[in-house]
Amino acid sequence: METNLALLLLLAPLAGFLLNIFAGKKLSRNLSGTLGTIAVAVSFAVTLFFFMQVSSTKEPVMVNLFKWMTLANFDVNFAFQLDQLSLLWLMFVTGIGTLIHVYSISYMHDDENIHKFFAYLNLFIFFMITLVMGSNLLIMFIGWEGVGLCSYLLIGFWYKNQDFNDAAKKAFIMNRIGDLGFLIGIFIIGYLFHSVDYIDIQNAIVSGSFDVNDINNMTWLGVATLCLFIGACGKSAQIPLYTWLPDAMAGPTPVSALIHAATMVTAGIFMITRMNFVFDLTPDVQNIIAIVGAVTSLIAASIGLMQNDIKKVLAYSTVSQLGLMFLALGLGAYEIAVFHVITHAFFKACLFLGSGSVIHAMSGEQDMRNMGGLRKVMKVTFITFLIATLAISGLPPFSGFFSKDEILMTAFHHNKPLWVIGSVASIMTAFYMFRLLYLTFFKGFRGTEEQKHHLHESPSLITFPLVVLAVLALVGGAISLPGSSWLNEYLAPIISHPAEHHALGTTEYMLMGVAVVGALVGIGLAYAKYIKQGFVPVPDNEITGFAKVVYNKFYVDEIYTAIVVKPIYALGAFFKNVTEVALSGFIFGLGKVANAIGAQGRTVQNGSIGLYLFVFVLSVCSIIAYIFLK
Amino acid sequence: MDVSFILIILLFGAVATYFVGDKWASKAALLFSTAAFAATLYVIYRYNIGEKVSYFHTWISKPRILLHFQADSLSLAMTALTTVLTPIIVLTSFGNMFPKTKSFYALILFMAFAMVGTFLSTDGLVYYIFWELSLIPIYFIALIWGSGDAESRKKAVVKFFIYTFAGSLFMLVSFIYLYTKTGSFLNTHLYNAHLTEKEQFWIFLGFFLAYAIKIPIIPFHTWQANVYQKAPAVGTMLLSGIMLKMALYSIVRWQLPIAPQAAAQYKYIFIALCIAGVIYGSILALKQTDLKKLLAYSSLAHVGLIAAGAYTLTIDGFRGAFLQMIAHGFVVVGLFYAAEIISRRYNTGEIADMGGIRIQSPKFASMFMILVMASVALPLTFNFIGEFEVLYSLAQTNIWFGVLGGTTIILGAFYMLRMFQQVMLGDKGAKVFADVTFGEGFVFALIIGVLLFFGVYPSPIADFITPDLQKVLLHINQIN
Amino acid sequence: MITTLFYILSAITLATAFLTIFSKNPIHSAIYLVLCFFSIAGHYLMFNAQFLAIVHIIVYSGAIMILMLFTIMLMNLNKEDEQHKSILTRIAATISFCLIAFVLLAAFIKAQPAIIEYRNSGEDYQSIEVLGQVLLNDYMVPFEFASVLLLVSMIGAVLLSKKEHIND
Amino acid sequence: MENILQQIGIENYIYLSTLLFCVGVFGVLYRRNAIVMFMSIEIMLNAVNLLLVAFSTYHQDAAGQVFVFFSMAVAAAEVAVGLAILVAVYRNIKNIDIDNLKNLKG
Amino acid sequence: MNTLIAIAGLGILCLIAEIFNLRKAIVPVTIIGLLAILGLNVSEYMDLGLNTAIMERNEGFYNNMIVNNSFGMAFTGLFIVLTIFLVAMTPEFHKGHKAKLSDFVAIKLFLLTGAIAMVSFGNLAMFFLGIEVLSISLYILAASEPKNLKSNEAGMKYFLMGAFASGIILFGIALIYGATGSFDNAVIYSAILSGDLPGWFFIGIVMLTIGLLFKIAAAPFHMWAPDVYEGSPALNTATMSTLAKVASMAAFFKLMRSLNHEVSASYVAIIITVSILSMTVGNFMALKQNNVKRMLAFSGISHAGFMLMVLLNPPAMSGVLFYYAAAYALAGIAAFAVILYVTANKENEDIYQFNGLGKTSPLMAATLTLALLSMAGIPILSGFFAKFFLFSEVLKTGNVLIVIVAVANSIVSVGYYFKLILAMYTKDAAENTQKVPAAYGIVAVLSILLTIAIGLYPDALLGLLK
Repeated sequence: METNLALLLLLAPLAGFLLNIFAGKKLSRNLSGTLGTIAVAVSFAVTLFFFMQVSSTKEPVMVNLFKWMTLANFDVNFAFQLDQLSLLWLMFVTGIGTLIHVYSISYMHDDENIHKFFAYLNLFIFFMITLVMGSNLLIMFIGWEGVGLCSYLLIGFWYKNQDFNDAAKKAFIMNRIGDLGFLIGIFIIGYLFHSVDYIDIQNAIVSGSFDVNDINNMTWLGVATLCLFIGACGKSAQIPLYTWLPDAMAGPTPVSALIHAATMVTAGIFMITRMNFVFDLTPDVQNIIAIVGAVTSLIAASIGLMQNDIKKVLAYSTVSQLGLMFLALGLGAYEIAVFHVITHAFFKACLFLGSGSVIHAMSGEQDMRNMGGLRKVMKVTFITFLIATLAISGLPPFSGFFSKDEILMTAFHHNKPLWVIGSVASIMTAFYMFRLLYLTFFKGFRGTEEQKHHLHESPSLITFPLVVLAVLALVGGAISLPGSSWLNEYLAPIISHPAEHHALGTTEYMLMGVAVVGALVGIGLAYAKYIKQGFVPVPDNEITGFAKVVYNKFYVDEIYTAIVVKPIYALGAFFKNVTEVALSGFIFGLGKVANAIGAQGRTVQNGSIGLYLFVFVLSVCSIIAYIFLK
Repeated sequence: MDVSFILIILLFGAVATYFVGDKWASKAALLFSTAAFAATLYVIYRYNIGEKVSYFHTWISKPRILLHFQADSLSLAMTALTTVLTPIIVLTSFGNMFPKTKSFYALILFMAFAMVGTFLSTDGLVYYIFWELSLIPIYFIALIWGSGDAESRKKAVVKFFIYTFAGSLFMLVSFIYLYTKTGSFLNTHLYNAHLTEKEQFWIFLGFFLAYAIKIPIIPFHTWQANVYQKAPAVGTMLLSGIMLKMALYSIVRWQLPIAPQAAAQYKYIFIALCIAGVIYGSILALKQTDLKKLLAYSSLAHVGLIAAGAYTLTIDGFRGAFLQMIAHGFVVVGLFYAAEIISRRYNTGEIADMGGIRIQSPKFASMFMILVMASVALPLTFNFIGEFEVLYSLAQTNIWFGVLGGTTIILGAFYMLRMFQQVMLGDKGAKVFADVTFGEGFVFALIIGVLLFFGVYPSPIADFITPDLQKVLLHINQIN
Repeated sequence: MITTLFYILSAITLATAFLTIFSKNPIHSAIYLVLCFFSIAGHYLMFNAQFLAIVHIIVYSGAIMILMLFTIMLMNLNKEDEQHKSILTRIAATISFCLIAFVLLAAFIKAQPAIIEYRNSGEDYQSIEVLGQVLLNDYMVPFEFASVLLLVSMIGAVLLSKKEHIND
Repeated sequence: MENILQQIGIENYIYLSTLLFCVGVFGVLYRRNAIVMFMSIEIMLNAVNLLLVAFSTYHQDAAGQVFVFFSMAVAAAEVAVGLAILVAVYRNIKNIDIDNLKNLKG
Repeated sequence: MNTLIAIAGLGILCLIAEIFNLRKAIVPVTIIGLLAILGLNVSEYMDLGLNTAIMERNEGFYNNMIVNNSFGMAFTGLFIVLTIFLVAMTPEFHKGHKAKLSDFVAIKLFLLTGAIAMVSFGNLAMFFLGIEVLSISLYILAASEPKNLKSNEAGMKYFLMGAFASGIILFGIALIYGATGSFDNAVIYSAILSGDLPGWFFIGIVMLTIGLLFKIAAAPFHMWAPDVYEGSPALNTATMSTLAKVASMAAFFKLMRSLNHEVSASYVAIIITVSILSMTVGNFMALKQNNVKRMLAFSGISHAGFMLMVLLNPPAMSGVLFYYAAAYALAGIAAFAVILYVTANKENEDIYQFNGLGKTSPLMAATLTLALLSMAGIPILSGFFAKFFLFSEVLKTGNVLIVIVAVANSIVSVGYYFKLILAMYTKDAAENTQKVPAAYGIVAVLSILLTIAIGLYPDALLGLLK
């Protein structure tokens, strides 16, 4: 029964995918979307069932299907583990997934390949479920790579545009860099533990069969966790592998919402949380994670300050928020990171879908410099967007406040510089989010007449998910209120070393205050600049100085191109034009030398009997001399 | 019914195909190759239930040469690969009209015959004979039915022939040397030849030359790209899909067990060479402007990895290598078929002249995409299984081998996606591209089906070959 | 006495041989060669091989040399119009001659066992009678086979020289 | 009858034959007139014949002398064929200078 | 023994037939006669009990002039087969000179007697006469187109150098006689075993060796071969490169096995050097040749080098040599049958004449391809086994170096063999083709089938020699 249900959970989206890919052309547009949505909804329903069950029994559901791979020291099974952590993730993956499917039915209605779109979305959900449900690292890796594939397909959904295809390719390759790290991590884990099953690994550590005092073991374990973290960096867009995520905004907006904000990019956090018992053993790596997270958060936020593309801003904010989550992970506060993942999923999905609604209304325009004043036309979108913006800015009582505040608080207790960085990033976040809000919804409309004429509120299929998500963004903080956290209790079986929970003392309240004030400062600055002064960002070619550097994302892409891509191509050119030619020439050269010898030999064979006889006689002389006179 | 039956079907098929005439040759070839596959399956079934399927016969009394076709799981697996790919390859040729059809198909079957013989023989000399025999048909296939300018094709093909022939002669010398030591060519006897370390080294090197050229491993690969480009698609598929597997198979079957000490002693050097090939091939693939050449270099990278796996002397490496061989056989046939379909319709191999195909042929695009993904070893495709095991064994040998070998998953994605983008995507659809026909789609579906099925459930093959691989490994470890 | 004779004969043999080679006119060469053959016949006589000496004269001087002379006359070659080979060739020929003579002689000298006693069975081994016996009994097959040889050369000579008929 | 070799010594005959043989070789190398080359070859054969007779005496054995007959037959046959070839050549190029026979080369 | 007489008789019969205007009957009668003689040879072989015997048995005839043993009889059989092929092609080749047909057939038959004498002699006199019969026949054959200057030149060169080499052989024989006092193999052999031979003996052996090296065209005594092969009429080139070469090699081997019992190290060194030199010179020079006959001449030189390796360990090698000789000669016959077909009525034998043969005459093209592949040593053709048996025996003697060189040479050889194959299959024919004459077609196919057959069943040949 459980096996069948779990399979239903897993395979419903796959069925949706297959239906849409093979029969989608024949289905009507709405039916195709509806089928896709139903497939995910079924998964959501099953998830809910399991969630209830596990919440009550506290026992994870294990499903073992069959042996997948055989290795010398262990087998890898096609097995699934539905425990608290995976179910939590499944909840919002399938939940938000369903909402976004609903949204897409309307959003993608006019696209000729809508059935493919839903097919890919379903496929994505399938892989995401695999990633989350797997009971070992390799099953997770299936999902890990699979979502990368879907991300590739969906970013490049409008494949006629080669820029989009470039973005898709970049995303896939950058992810693969991380994936290599992940793989190497798996290799080392497999080598150390003779298993890649989470439970086995945990048991080995707990039971002591894995000797944690062995320096050699611990060194390798450190390498392993570092490698796993590299994998997480790729998937969750952390420095240095974050540049693909902003580019990934080339995909349709629902994709950005689902994959590049709410679900896939949190896979790295999921994985580290999954493996928390391993990461806990390697504090050096944890420090690295924390620092990388904090720095990513700051850099991304600072880039976000200057962006004019509405989705780009959101993308950088996603990177920045993910950075915060990694900060929490690095500090060992896994449940707080998870908390922020959830709240972030709500408000960021809401923001993306909202921006999608706006773009929809603007007939595809994404530049905020050409927007403005939309709040009058798009009331629902505006209100939901506002709620989500408040949430991300960290104002109470919106959900973002609670999660972000906990992260900062933990940072404050562990590492003051990181707290400073995180706080600055939060202030920046508040600033650019409100900048976005102001530029988009306030003041007068700056676009063309045609666009203005076309402005409209989106249909209900679009606004409905917005509303649901806005509500969640508003109340989502309730799952882990300071002091009495349902989430912490729920996750207790998963996290082997729970973060210290600081009682709400003066320091804590003061920190909250600082955070709120910081957010308000950010909002105030944005208000002063964009409402009071009515400032509109200047066209690209007028940006100068440091602003230009920031606007151009610190030229990171250009630097990567210069230090990685270009050298590879140069090397390729070298190989092609030098070594290949030389090697090939060497082989042909042997032939040529042989031919040249032959040609020279022909001149010796000059047809004269006299010469032949000379050679004959001299040979006779030398043979006899050699044999008899030496 | 023993294994010799498969050989007989193929040989008889080759002759019969020649004599049924041009009109029916392709059908006859399909029929006989399918029959051979059916026979292989039946033999495997009999092998599995423990019946005797080996064939023993004395051929030449002095020097003692035996027609021994000892079936074990390794040889049967490779035989099955050959006999399943042959009908597929024959199918891929159905869209083309070849001159001298009967000779063409007869040569294909003859080549399959030779390759199956190579996989099955346990007598070193018979093995060598089959090994060389397989060279003749592919030489003519590439030469006569190849594409492009005749002079350059000739140059490429002759280079290929002489090069591979040269390499294998050193293997022959090694075999003869072993014969003078043991008085037998039977592999089980050669395994226990009691060679000194110096002898082992030279023999290892002799075998290595033959295999390194055939596989190819850098720096012995220079024949490959040109031949793949110039040969007709069928030839390229035979070469890359099956023929180079002969060499990879032989590493495990002959080279390592015969010279185990040398293998253990120098394995780091050879692995490093193979891995260098992986990176080298990948980076070169990035710079190719010709689709088939790009696939050729990608194949260079992949087989380098397989060879590296075999040289690790671990069970994971062996198994990974074998699984990857089979997977690579399918995927490379599929990819070259796709390339062939494109060049058939566009009459060019230049990537720059392609683009926008997906708009016109979404089905083809999807299938090509799946093949590309299989080629870059996405999990749930068969290629992932092998690649994972190989990389795992490499990482166990030395973590840097794992890392450097693993760059294939990055670079592979890089060049394959780049190629896919330039060939299939965009909207440069100036030229008309007809969508895949039923026949073409059927071939793709077959290949994709196999890749996905074994990607999800590789155990039938993995469990089938593991015991015999362990035997080989056990022998190697015993000697050391 | 005999020794002196040997040396004289040898000197004649070698000298005429050289003269054969150095004569510009082929006819002179031929005549010197005949002289050379006669001196060799003298050697045979010294061995008391009279029959052989006579056969030698008949075959070589009588048949072979006449054939050659005949050819020379036929072709009207009795002129000294032969261009000499280049100096270089001649020097090279001379050097190779010296070399091969030196090498062979040196090899023989080195290989020579000092033979003092010679067997002298006293039997008759070289009279016509004995030679006939040996030739037609022991060496019957080679004798017959030599006829094949001569037959072949005859066919060959005819084949190479005869003018072909047009209607063949 | 006394063995002549007792006085002269077999080695001297060997040397003589060798020298004569070498003279023949020299002639072949030195001259370009084909017919003189034939003669030089005859000198070579005669040198060997002389040697055979000397050895025949040395061994007191008739076979050596019998062999000389064969040698003569061979010489005769060779000369017959050689002259026939020579005539054919002469018919074509009107001389017998072997340096004119250089068409086949390389 | 009887075979020799019978063949000589058959030759005379040919000449008589011409006199009685039975020209049409000559070739059929000759072939039937040769087949009968082959049967006779086989029955003699059986009579000697050689098919069942384990050890070699010698049976001397006529005062040990002719010795029947498995070596001689096996080679005799091979020579007869080769001659049948050669004779079968004669009328077609000489169709412009019908009057000379009997001469050509008779000369080939006498040549065959020479060859047989060379492998079944028991006395050096027989050997010498045999080699002379063979050589003189070849001089005649080489020059057999009197009006063709090339043929004249070939004949002249061959004759001059051949006579020169005969002189050296004769000198060698004289020295051997001088050392042992006999021409009889058995006597000489026992004299060797008793030891204490004068030093000339070995000089004689070396002279003999040099003469025979010339006859088999081993470098550096090879220089006549390309010119002569090129200049001779193609059928006669075929005779030289197959029958004559193989016969000389067999004779060489037989001599060395019986006379050179204890091989000195320096002698082995010479053989190895000559062998390596022949292979290398032959193969490298062949690379740049345009004339097919010339190319095959160089190829023949390299094969002579290969075959010379049998002298490294004569007692074990007779089977190997026989196999090699058979494989080489049969492939050569097949190749020449095709060459004769292609170059009939052409002014030269350059490679471009073969352009497009794959299209115009697939059967002949396939035959030539197989023949060349066999010579190159590609399995499963007999040429491969020949090389393989040779290498395995040589490796047993510990001479790894020469095997490596031989292998490297095999690689080079592929280069020029394939030049011809490429011309046949990748180029287009220049002109219309004529029909394949039946004689050439049958000979080509039969000989190539034999090549394949002995490849598939090497035991058949190897078992003949003890």
